[in-house]
Amino acid sequence: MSQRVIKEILSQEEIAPKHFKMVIDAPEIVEGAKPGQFLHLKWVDNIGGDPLLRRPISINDMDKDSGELSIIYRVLGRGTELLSRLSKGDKVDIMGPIGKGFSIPKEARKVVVVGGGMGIAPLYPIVKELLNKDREITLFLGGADEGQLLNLKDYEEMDLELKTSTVDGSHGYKGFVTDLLEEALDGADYIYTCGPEGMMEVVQEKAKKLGVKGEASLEERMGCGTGACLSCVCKIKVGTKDDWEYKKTCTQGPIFPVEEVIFNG
Amino acid sequence: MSQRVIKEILSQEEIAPKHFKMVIDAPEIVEGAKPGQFLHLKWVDNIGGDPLLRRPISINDMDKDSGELSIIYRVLGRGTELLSRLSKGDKVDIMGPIGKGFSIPKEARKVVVVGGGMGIAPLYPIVKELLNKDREITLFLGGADEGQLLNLKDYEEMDLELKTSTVDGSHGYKGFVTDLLEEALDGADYIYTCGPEGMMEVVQEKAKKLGVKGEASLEERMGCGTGACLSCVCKIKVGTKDDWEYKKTCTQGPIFPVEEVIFNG
Amino acid sequence: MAKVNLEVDLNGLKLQNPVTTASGTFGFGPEYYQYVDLNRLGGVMVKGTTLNPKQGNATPRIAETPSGMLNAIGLQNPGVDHFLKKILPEIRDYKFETIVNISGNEVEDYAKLASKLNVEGVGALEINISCPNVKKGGLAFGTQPEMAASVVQAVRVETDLPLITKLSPNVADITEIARAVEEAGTDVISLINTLLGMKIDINSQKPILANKMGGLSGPAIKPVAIRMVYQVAQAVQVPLIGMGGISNADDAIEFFLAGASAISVGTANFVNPEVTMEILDGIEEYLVEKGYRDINDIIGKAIEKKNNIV
Amino acid sequence: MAKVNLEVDLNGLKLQNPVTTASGTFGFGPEYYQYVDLNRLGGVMVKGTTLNPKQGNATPRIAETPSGMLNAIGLQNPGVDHFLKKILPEIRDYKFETIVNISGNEVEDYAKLASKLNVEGVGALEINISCPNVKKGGLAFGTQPEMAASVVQAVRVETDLPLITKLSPNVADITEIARAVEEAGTDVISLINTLLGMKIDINSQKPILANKMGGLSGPAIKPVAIRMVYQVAQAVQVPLIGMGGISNADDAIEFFLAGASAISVGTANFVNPEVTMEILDGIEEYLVEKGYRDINDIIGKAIEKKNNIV
Ligand SMILES: Cc1cc2nc3c(=O)[nH]c(=O)nc-3n(C[C@H](O)[C@H](O)[C@H](O)COP(=O)(O)OP(=O)(O)OC[C@H]3O[C@@H](n4cnc5c(N)ncnc54)[C@H](O)[C@@H]3O)c2cc1C
Ligand SMILES: Cc1cc2nc3c(=O)[nH]c(=O)nc-3n(C[C@H](O)[C@H](O)[C@H](O)COP(=O)(O)OP(=O)(O)OC[C@H]3O[C@@H](n4cnc5c(N)ncnc54)[C@H](O)[C@@H]3O)c2cc1C
Ligand SMILES: Cc1cc2nc3c(=O)[nH]c(=O)nc-3n(C[C@H](O)[C@H](O)[C@H](O)COP(=O)(O)O)c2cc1C
Ligand SMILES: Cc1cc2nc3c(=O)[nH]c(=O)nc-3n(C[C@H](O)[C@H](O)[C@H](O)COP(=O)(O)O)c2cc1C
Ligand code: FES
Ligand code: FES
Repeated sequence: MSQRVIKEILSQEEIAPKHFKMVIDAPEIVEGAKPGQFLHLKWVDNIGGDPLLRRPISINDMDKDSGELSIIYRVLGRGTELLSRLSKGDKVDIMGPIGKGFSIPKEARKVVVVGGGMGIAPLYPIVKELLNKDREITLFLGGADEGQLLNLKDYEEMDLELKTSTVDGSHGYKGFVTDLLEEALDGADYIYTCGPEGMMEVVQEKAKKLGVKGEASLEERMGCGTGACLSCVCKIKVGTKDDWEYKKTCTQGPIFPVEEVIFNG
Repeated sequence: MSQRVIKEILSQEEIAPKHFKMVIDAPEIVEGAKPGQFLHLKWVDNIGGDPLLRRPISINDMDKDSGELSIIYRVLGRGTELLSRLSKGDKVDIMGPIGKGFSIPKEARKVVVVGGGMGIAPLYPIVKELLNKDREITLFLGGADEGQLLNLKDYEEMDLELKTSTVDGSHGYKGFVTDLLEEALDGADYIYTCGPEGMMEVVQEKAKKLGVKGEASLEERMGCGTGACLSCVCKIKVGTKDDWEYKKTCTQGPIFPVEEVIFNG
Repeated sequence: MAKVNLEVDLNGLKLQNPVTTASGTFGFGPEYYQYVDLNRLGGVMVKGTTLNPKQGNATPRIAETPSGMLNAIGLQNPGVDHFLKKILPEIRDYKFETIVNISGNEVEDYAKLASKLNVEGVGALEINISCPNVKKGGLAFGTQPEMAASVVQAVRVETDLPLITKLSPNVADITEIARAVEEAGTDVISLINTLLGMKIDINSQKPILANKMGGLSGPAIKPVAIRMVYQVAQAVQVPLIGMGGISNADDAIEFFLAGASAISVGTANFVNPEVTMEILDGIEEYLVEKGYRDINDIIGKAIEKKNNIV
Repeated sequence: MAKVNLEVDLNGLKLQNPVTTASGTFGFGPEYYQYVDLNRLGGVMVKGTTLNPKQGNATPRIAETPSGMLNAIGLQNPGVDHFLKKILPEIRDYKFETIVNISGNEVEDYAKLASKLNVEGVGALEINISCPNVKKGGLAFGTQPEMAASVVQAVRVETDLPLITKLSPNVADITEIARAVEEAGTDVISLINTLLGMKIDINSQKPILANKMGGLSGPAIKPVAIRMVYQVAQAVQVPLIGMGGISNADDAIEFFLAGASAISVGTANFVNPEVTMEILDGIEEYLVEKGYRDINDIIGKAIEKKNNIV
């Protein structure tokens, strides 16, 4: 059940150049939230103003006990630039949690998780949940440089196989995260992925080749975040053959079966 | 000479309900500023945004040595509401100083100063200057209540005759500031006034009756603040008879000969 | 707070209050059940409905602009039959009036839609002659008085439901179209639809929307909408539903004063999903504060009566 | 930074760079000398000039709207004779082109203005057929192709100066007017003037502007302006000067990509008096960053060539 609440920022920190982590006190949101869901945010100062629309940002972490949640975002345009100027005590207007979230099928014993760039942000909650449920995880993180490997320190302390890659070689393999994938996929039951479309397309292709099913988290420009405006649609295969239909990334997603997504549609 | 500078707020304080005093570090502005001039302000966060336009606010005080200036304003609409949320360290975008400012004619030995409501704000610098020049001052301050008698504490320590009035009777005479005026005007050489149009119209009438000339500070909605857009015009008498022309409140004002203003034009 | 009357009667279309939601911005209503007490709404204009299901345009379908947004959804909708079978049963028991926004490429499409929608549970039809995104017909209907009138006439003969005709702002003289559709038998006029606009990405050097152009909505267009409501209110006798950039109760009141008997909230639902409830409360507060007992007392108040003009 | 060419040739009107200031928002130029190096501007469209001095409308003349403003100045100006005698001598030596924006109530007014302004120091005339504030004529000229053409023809016979015709956005099809004024002999088209709008004070329950309606300008209207430039660029051969909501270099570049060969900055001068200089620098930076050597290389880049469309 989604709701709208106005909540206080507990802290905001620049964790890498142009990358910010914000912690918000929002027990009502945390209570019903699932890994893979996102928030639709507005900073209170801009109500009715400019920029006009909300911004969708994934939940990066949440603590059911304390009621705190955190997001990680990159400053891209005017909206995120203004968000980055806020600090402890300022308020944000939250709609959430939104979307279907990831699922964890029983048969997914050996899983591969692939995150690229900002796409790493929404994966942290599902990785935690998979560990809770004792699944065997190989986690691939890719980014331009070490700073972009979000939650790296946290992952290093977890019981999982971690493979990193950076374009500039500052951490792990020098190159693209997808270069490393094939070996790990062989024998895996399930895959979770989030990142640039180009990356996810390669993931999809490789997973298909090895018959591994899984889930992908998509991004589209959003208006309402309620399923009303039809601005956020993505092409999802239906039936056999090449049939597809538009599905809403906000309420029918943002998580879709990876094998059913038509990228660059 | 006006200029545009982006400057830091040194302090902001709510001095009465909805009334704020802000101190800004702006030596370049202070250097050439004269009593009666104003600033055309924009808060840096809203550049190109909403609200769009600048806000004209008078200089309430300035210190040539420290380069600090202060403004006093009342929260009226969205612009001043947002301004009131800023604090020490935040920045404001200033155009200024703008306008012609008050003059002090030699023959103005015994002067009357009449301020009502927010119109008290721009009078403080000219009162200080008049005292510097050893003029004899009777100062009338009127407001809804004591809180609206801006700079009251400062004035009480000055060598001038102070008469206050409040609508609720919380300080001084209970009623309108103009009720007290006639006696003081008798024998005065010059008058300075700023306040609601209705008040200034009465001041004008009484001054005319007693043949006292003087200056009034006007307010009009402003666009450019440079004399380019012609939005801020007010009706000023020319020649004899009932002829008038539109003059620009920003660059040809905001100070005009009180006897030449056509109020509610 | 039952101190003031909020009920409005739009030439036979009775609304429990004048707050409705604009077509295309509120789905069919239930999309907002988590944020809004749907039973408190005066009416819901459902998403533009066509004879056959429509896939709509490619993405990106929206772009943000200063105090506004562009959309080119392209009328994605499941078609009228699906609406009647699956959706109407789900929403007909809510207390809001269900107003079906209909779109077609030809005059006969509108007539067929009207005849199919002549069923219980539908409170009124809103004829969309103004959607700027459909290449064939859509724009032309709304910008030419004769064509607009012919659509209204064709619908009129098919149904006894209250008819609302929704006008496009992309015209030189909106009163001309308004008079034409009034004469053709519309019961109510709603305005404005979106202004045609465009945004270009200076990095890719291409239009942002896949459809290139789209409809501009949101606070940015409010001054144009107010002006048009004010003009049309003086040109026709039928009541108006005003919309365009309404984001809070003050905006809504501006429309009433300009001459609208009811209002629709569109883009603002995206910004604040609870906004319709806040607007409803705010209208009531304004009336109480100003000493009015009836919303109808402020409709058109900003219009100077002819005999007052010197 | 002389790495890139910024000079543009608008059908004979040469500007040292494509950044000009919009009529009515920059006075005659010197009003901004404290904030702007006037010699760096490509052109200044001076305040709308009429045959006789005009007092303009009563106040309030402006109102603020979301990301925009309304104005109803009513063409206050000292008249063409005063302009020629007192103002032109003061500005003719600046390096910007002085472009005189002319307005009239009748066709002959425009002709007379053109003949009087046929003097050295005037770089071009901008025919304002679109000011929405003059009750008689102003709007009608700009919304009807034949009337627009007749004004241009009348001016054309009086002068050899480059002629710019400024279009109103308050029309259903702007390309129709554009083609009409092109045929009538205009050398350049500038667009857009303001959108007609209105704002009501909900406390006084009256329109804020003394004139009731006014022209909407500022960032709010940019999407409409971009769309119209994009449409007109594909409809006519003459070069365009684009304007409407330009507030920074990115906005200006959007207009070039949409098909404008030069741009005018209006309302943004009020927000940031130094904005024209920042825009000039920003355009240069963009060109350098993207590897262009000439502003002319990006004009119309967002327009898909016909033969590329499937
Ligand atoms: C479900 C979902 C989850 C997301 N989670 C995160 C996250 O955890 N961290 C993070 O940094 N980013 C995330 N994003 C992307 C984030 O929404 C955009 O980076 C952000 O909206 C950019 O806003 P801006 O004002 O800075 O950019 P601008 O370019 O100024 O935005 C203009 C408009 O485009 C939209 N837009 C721009 N880029 C994107 C994008 N990539 N996806 C969707 N809309 C976009 C904006 O929402 C806005 O409406 C997510 C997007 C979606 C759809
Ligand atoms: C020369 C001059 C000096 C001023 N000095 C002071 C001062 O020292 N302290 C102070 O509190 N106020 C002063 N004012 C008034 C102040 O400018 C307005 O109160 C302020 O602009 C209101 O902005 P807002 O966004 O809160 O109100 P809104 O009503 O939201 O403003 C909407 C628009 O109307 C304009 N506006 C609204 N009220 C006024 C007004 N009274 N005068 C001019 N424009 C107005 C705004 O500038 C804005 O463009 C002065 C005005 C002028 C012209
Ligand atoms: C995403 C979106 C979709 C819309 N779809 C429709 C539609 O299907 N039919 C219609 O008549 N108007 C449609 N509109 C126009 C709105 O109903 C409304 O007239 C317009 O947006 C102005 O109101 P606003 O500024 O409050 O949004 C749509 C608007 C938006 C933003
Ligand atoms: C205060 C003001 C006065 C204007 N006066 C004129 C005028 O005299 N003649 C004219 O052709 N346009 C006039 N305009 C329109 C502008 O030149 C310009 O076309 C319009 O404002 C859109 O640009 P902008 O959004 O950058 O302001 C005026 C605009 C404003 C805001
Ligand atoms: S954002 Fe509106 S339907 Fe998804
Ligand atoms: S504010 Fe523009 S002329 Fe005074």
